[in-house]
Amino acid sequence: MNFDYSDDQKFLKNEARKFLDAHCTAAHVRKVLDNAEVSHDVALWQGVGEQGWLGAAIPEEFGGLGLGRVELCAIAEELGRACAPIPFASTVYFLAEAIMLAGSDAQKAKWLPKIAAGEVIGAYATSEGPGTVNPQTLQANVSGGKLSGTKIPVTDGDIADLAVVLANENGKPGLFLVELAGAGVTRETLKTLDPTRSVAKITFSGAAAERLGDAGEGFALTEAVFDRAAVLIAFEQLGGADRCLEMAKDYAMDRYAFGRTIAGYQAIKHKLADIYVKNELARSNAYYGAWALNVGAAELPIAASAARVASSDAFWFASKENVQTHGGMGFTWAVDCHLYYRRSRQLALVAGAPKTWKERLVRQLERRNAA
Amino acid sequence: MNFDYSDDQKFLKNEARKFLDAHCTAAHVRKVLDNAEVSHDVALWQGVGEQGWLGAAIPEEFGGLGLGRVELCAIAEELGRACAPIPFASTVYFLAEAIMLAGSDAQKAKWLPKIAAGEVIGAYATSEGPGTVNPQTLQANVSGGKLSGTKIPVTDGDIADLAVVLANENGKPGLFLVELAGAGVTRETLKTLDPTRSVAKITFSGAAAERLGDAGEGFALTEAVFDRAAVLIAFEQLGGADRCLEMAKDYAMDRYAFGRTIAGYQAIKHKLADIYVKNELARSNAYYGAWALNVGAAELPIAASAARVASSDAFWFASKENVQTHGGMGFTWAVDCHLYYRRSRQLALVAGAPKTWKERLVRQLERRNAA
Amino acid sequence: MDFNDSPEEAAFRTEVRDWLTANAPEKVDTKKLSEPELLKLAKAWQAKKAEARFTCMTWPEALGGRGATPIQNVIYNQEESKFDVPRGFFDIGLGMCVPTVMAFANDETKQRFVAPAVRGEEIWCQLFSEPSAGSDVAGLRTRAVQDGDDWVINGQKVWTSGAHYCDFGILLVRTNPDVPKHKGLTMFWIDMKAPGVEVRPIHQMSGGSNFNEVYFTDLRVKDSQRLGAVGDGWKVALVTLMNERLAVGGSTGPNYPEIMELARSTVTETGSALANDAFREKLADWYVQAEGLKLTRFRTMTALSRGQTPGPESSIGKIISANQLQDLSNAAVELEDQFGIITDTAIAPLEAAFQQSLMWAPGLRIAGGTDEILKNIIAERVLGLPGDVRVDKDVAFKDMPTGR
Amino acid sequence: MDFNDSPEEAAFRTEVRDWLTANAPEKVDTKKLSEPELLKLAKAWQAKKAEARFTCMTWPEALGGRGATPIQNVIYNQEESKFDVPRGFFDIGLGMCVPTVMAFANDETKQRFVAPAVRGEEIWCQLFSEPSAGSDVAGLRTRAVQDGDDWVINGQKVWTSGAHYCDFGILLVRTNPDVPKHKGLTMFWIDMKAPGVEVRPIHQMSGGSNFNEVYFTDLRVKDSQRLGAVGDGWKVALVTLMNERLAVGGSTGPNYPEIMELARSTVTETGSALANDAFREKLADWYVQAEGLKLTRFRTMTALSRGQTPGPESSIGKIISANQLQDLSNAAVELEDQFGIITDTAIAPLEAAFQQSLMWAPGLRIAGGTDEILKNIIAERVLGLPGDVRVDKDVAFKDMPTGR
Repeated sequence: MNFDYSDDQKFLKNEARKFLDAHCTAAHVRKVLDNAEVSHDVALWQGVGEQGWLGAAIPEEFGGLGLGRVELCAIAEELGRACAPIPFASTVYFLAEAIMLAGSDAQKAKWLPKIAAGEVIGAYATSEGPGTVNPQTLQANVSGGKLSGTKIPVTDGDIADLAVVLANENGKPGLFLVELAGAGVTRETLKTLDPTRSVAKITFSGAAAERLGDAGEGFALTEAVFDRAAVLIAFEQLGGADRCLEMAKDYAMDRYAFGRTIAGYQAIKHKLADIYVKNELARSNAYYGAWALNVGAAELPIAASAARVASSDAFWFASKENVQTHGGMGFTWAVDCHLYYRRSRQLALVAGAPKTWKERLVRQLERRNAA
Repeated sequence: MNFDYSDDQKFLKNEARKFLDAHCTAAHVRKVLDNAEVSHDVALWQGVGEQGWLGAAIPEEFGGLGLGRVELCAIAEELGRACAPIPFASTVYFLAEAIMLAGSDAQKAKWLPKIAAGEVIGAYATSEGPGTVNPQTLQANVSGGKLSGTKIPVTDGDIADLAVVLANENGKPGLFLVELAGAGVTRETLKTLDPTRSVAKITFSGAAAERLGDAGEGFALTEAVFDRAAVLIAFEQLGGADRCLEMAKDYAMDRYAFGRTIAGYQAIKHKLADIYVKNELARSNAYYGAWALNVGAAELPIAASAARVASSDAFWFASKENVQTHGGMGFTWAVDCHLYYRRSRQLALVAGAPKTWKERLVRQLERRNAA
Repeated sequence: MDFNDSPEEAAFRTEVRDWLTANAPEKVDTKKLSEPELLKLAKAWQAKKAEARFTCMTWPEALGGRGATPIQNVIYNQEESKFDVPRGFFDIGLGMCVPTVMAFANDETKQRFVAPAVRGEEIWCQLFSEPSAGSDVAGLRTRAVQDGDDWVINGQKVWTSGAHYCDFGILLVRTNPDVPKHKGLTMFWIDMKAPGVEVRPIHQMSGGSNFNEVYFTDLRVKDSQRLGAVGDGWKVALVTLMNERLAVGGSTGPNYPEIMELARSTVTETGSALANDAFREKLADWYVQAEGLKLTRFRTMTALSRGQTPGPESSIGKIISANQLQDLSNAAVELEDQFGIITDTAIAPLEAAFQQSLMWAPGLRIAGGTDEILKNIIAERVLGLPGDVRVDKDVAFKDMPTGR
Repeated sequence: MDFNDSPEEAAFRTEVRDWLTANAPEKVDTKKLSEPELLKLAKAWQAKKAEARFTCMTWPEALGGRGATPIQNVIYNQEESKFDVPRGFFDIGLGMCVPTVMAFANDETKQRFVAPAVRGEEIWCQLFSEPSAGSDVAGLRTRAVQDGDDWVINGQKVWTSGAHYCDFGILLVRTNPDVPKHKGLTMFWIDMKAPGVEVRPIHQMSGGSNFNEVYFTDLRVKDSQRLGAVGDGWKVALVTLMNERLAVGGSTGPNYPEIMELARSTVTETGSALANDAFREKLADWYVQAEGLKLTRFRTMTALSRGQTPGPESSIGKIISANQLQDLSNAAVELEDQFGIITDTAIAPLEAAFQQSLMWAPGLRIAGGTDEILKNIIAERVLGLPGDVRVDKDVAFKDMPTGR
């Protein structure tokens, strides 16, 4: 029975926190937030690469550190806590995981070392409009190795070098690798709820596309990739939710009303207790997801769904009640509460909305019962 | 603009409260609660009849007082507040309303005067098992004027003289009047969550049944009757919810912990404020329902649905948080909290569960939008 | 219970409607106008209303009103809301500040200020909140020190709506830090354009700037600008705040009809998102809340029409509406799924109304009383529960513990 | 992160499983047994466990334990839970009362009581709560007055689990009302069969009687029955209460698998109720809560296995589980629609399990610390927020304001 980080993992996590405390302060995040021309913190992205985090879970044969997924979860937790404004999730949780899951030997050999080396930024493109893309609505199409169609939104799509794109080929949905610097790719940066992360609309008109994984498996593979990403994102959400609780507590302890610190009023105390309870439930579900991801357990779909539902709920609640605890100050641009409020929405949407995952969770429960 | 009881209605309501304060104390309720052989408070039932409440909304030509439905709502609010252990809803909101809505002149002339005079107890029988009865599952059947089938549960079915029964006839659902003292009727009293109200399983085997309203209209008529009953029950729920708030407040003011009345702790203050807010939203929705019922407005289905949803939610919340505010004492049989906890469940289920009404509400919104 | 006007009310409604039809300005797309352009239109419309005595209607005729009943006021507002006229600039001044001036200033001051305010020529703001005194307004620190016939004021106010376009303000300051906090306050009216007053807009998390910080650096005011006695500022402020709930209000953002429309047009694997039972249950709850609030306002109007004063129970409105707005906006954004992140008004459904309200709702839960303060108000003033233990009642202000 | 035993843990688990397989009593349908019959079985099983040193496992060998690690204790409990053995009668006595006796009694007393308690021959109860002292236990009023070498006790306790079958109890009383409330308390052990002790069952709203009132009328106890010094009762009680969270727990009622089964078998107009999206969303939430709690217990076990002491964060368990039970039970009852009112076990789905838990859940939200008290504990002990303003710290008990 060992249901916590190991000492080594705790050491890694602590080192990550130290690095981010130095290189990813609120001031760093705000440089991206306040400047529409800045897509991400380039220095931080480089630093993260130098730390080896981009290849943490990539096997050594492909230039990674070959650590387990739990180590990557520990890093994710710290990145979430720091509200890091970099394309880490797109590149590591989505692109690298997709290639490790479905890539041919050649594709792995070509791309994984570049990802680990920080030479490639990734993106994963499924959505084409409001609502969840599904086999009935999917429009993007590959014909003769050329992709046409529009993907919107694509997180980090404007800065990515390589995208995984969901599209039909011969009437069957598949995944495709597309180099975005090539011909037939038009990209437009979009305004979003979280300006610390970059998002684009990408129009493909005959862009060169190479299939990733088997034909017809586009949706199944996307589910499998999203399961992996969901667990890792759950740790970012958990890190963010914990940070919100800390911020709310620190502010409440130091804010006086009617001659007393507001941290002593039951309305505030119970609000923070509610945040704590949600965060702890999310942590337990996230740990289970980390275990399932790490050992490749059959329980991964159910564990990932539970982790995503719990962490999305916890981060949303923590981020909004953190604003509320700060009162008027929390509503200002100058105070950092809204960074996490924004990020909580970004993370809740990027791998598909929580309600979609609730449905997925119940479908897994039904499947388990039927078995 | 007059969105409140009139002075006359307030007078009536106040008189009702005085009467019930004298004749329907907690001791009266407990006589029914604590004695499985006692189905209802016979003296109170008689008294209520003498007050004319049974015929309040029945036209004078049929022996009633011919008052409006708003007057009946005012009485219902007081009955709910007093947790009255009598078959008032079954007789007045369901049976009398069904006959006034769908009865032939002969049926009205035969039954309404008896209801107004307190000579008939009513029941309305639709359910046949767990879940909501619907055209696909309805089993009860009338053939040659004889009803066969089982209805469970039927509120007041064990003490009722006359029941409205939903059953198929020639493959079409209809409503039927059945005299329960007649042949072919077997009744069994059931244990329920609210022993202050009587509930039965009724087995019909060739009982004489007379159609009420048009053939094939059984479900439509039931919806229309339930709309009316829902508004009236919403007022009972509102009365109960208000009483719970009072009880919780009174107890909290008088209970000391750590040297202070617990009513001064924010956890209790905000809990009671939450109850208050829900009760006021329920009151406003109930008033709108009363208006729609009173004038026979086209908005009745939507107003009744909203009233039922809001009042069910308010009473449930008030009744459970009233127990909680009372702490350990609230969990004892001796303290009256559980009377309202039980009644809140009885009223939430008797006209169909709130979730059914939410669906009905949205269907009405769609219909309104389409129009 | 009915929704019909009495014959007198119906007659008045007709009169109002006729006047509005004849006089309301032509429709303009207010979203396209700058604030100064909008302000100009608003002042013109206010002047026209004042001339016809459709502003400050319940005030006596001598002060520019028409001695109307509260329900007549409601009727006017209902009818005006059907026209696209510029709104909002005068609510705080005429609803809260000028009544305070009327209650506490000398005749000369009243003579000078009431009429121009009613006509919309001069606008007033309210300067109470401070960075360290939000819910606890009486904990404010802005100091006024007497210097001959003048007072010299230094300090900072915050969350002042409209300070940047206002001409005058009522200002609550501390004149004595050696007595308990409620006893050392005094109220003044000030000229917002005077030297020593600096207005800085607050950049909100929602992006906009509806509020300001106001800094006072050696601002000199005459003792004749005092409203009420020295040390009586809290009593004066309570008169202002009593009018707050009636002055603040208005629409908050998209509601159940809008999200219903969004769901209808969102295609899922199994059809329209409006067919999803989970969405439908939530929609029913939003409907019941929104209509419940609307109907509660009708109950308030009924109380007004019967000559009763609506009490603090109107506090329930904002608790419900602000939290519902946050909840509903978030549900709408999640309904759009990945697409919900997009705030570009040209791309996002309903011109990104849900994304905007998602960022605005946290402010609504705070402005004009947080959820927590409003629940205290309901608990104490409506239900009669005891106030919180107060440790600050008998302590000199300067000796009170403070945080940031 | 993994769920596997270490080699030592695995070996111990095998040992336990083997012993249980060889020794656990035959399955009986405990629902059919009366409480005295069940108690007899429980005592027999406890004696067998004690002989093999599988009870009080973490205690030293000299006291009847085996000096086991906390994780070995957890392993034993996990394995035992797979057998249908009688449970619950000894938890409070061995978990809370006897450890208090061991910490504060003289050697003679320990000699007399520990071994019979471990073997299940004598059962102990805890007598702290009073009608006017629930969350605020130290506000208790039961009085002990010294009379020579005796103390004479008068008063009433409440919510005493098992008082009717217990042999002994630890009793907290007020020995000095002239000092602040925490300072005037003293602890005694008492014989529950002594004259002057009367046990009356409490009739709960759920119908059953799991708890008792205990009345003391001129109960005489020897001064040698005192545990700790006169006036030190609160310190002694804290030792007892520190063990409470570890002693209280266990299953609460039907959960997500049961309601999922109910929904599957409930037919609606459009098919199985399990196909309803609104139900499915709620089911997902219940799953996440229930599994989250289970996994949180695994985290606690991990802390135990690393030699750390689990802290008050285990308070989150009951807040979640009690409220979920109430919510889920109510949803199940409403799922049955009109039929949900029926509590007859022969008729209602799942033998009316949901109806029963609906009536039990309110008690679970209160017993062993209300939702509100548990949130205080999390806020203060886990998050380190300040305690409430205390008006009762320096007031003589007799001068404290009281209600009913």
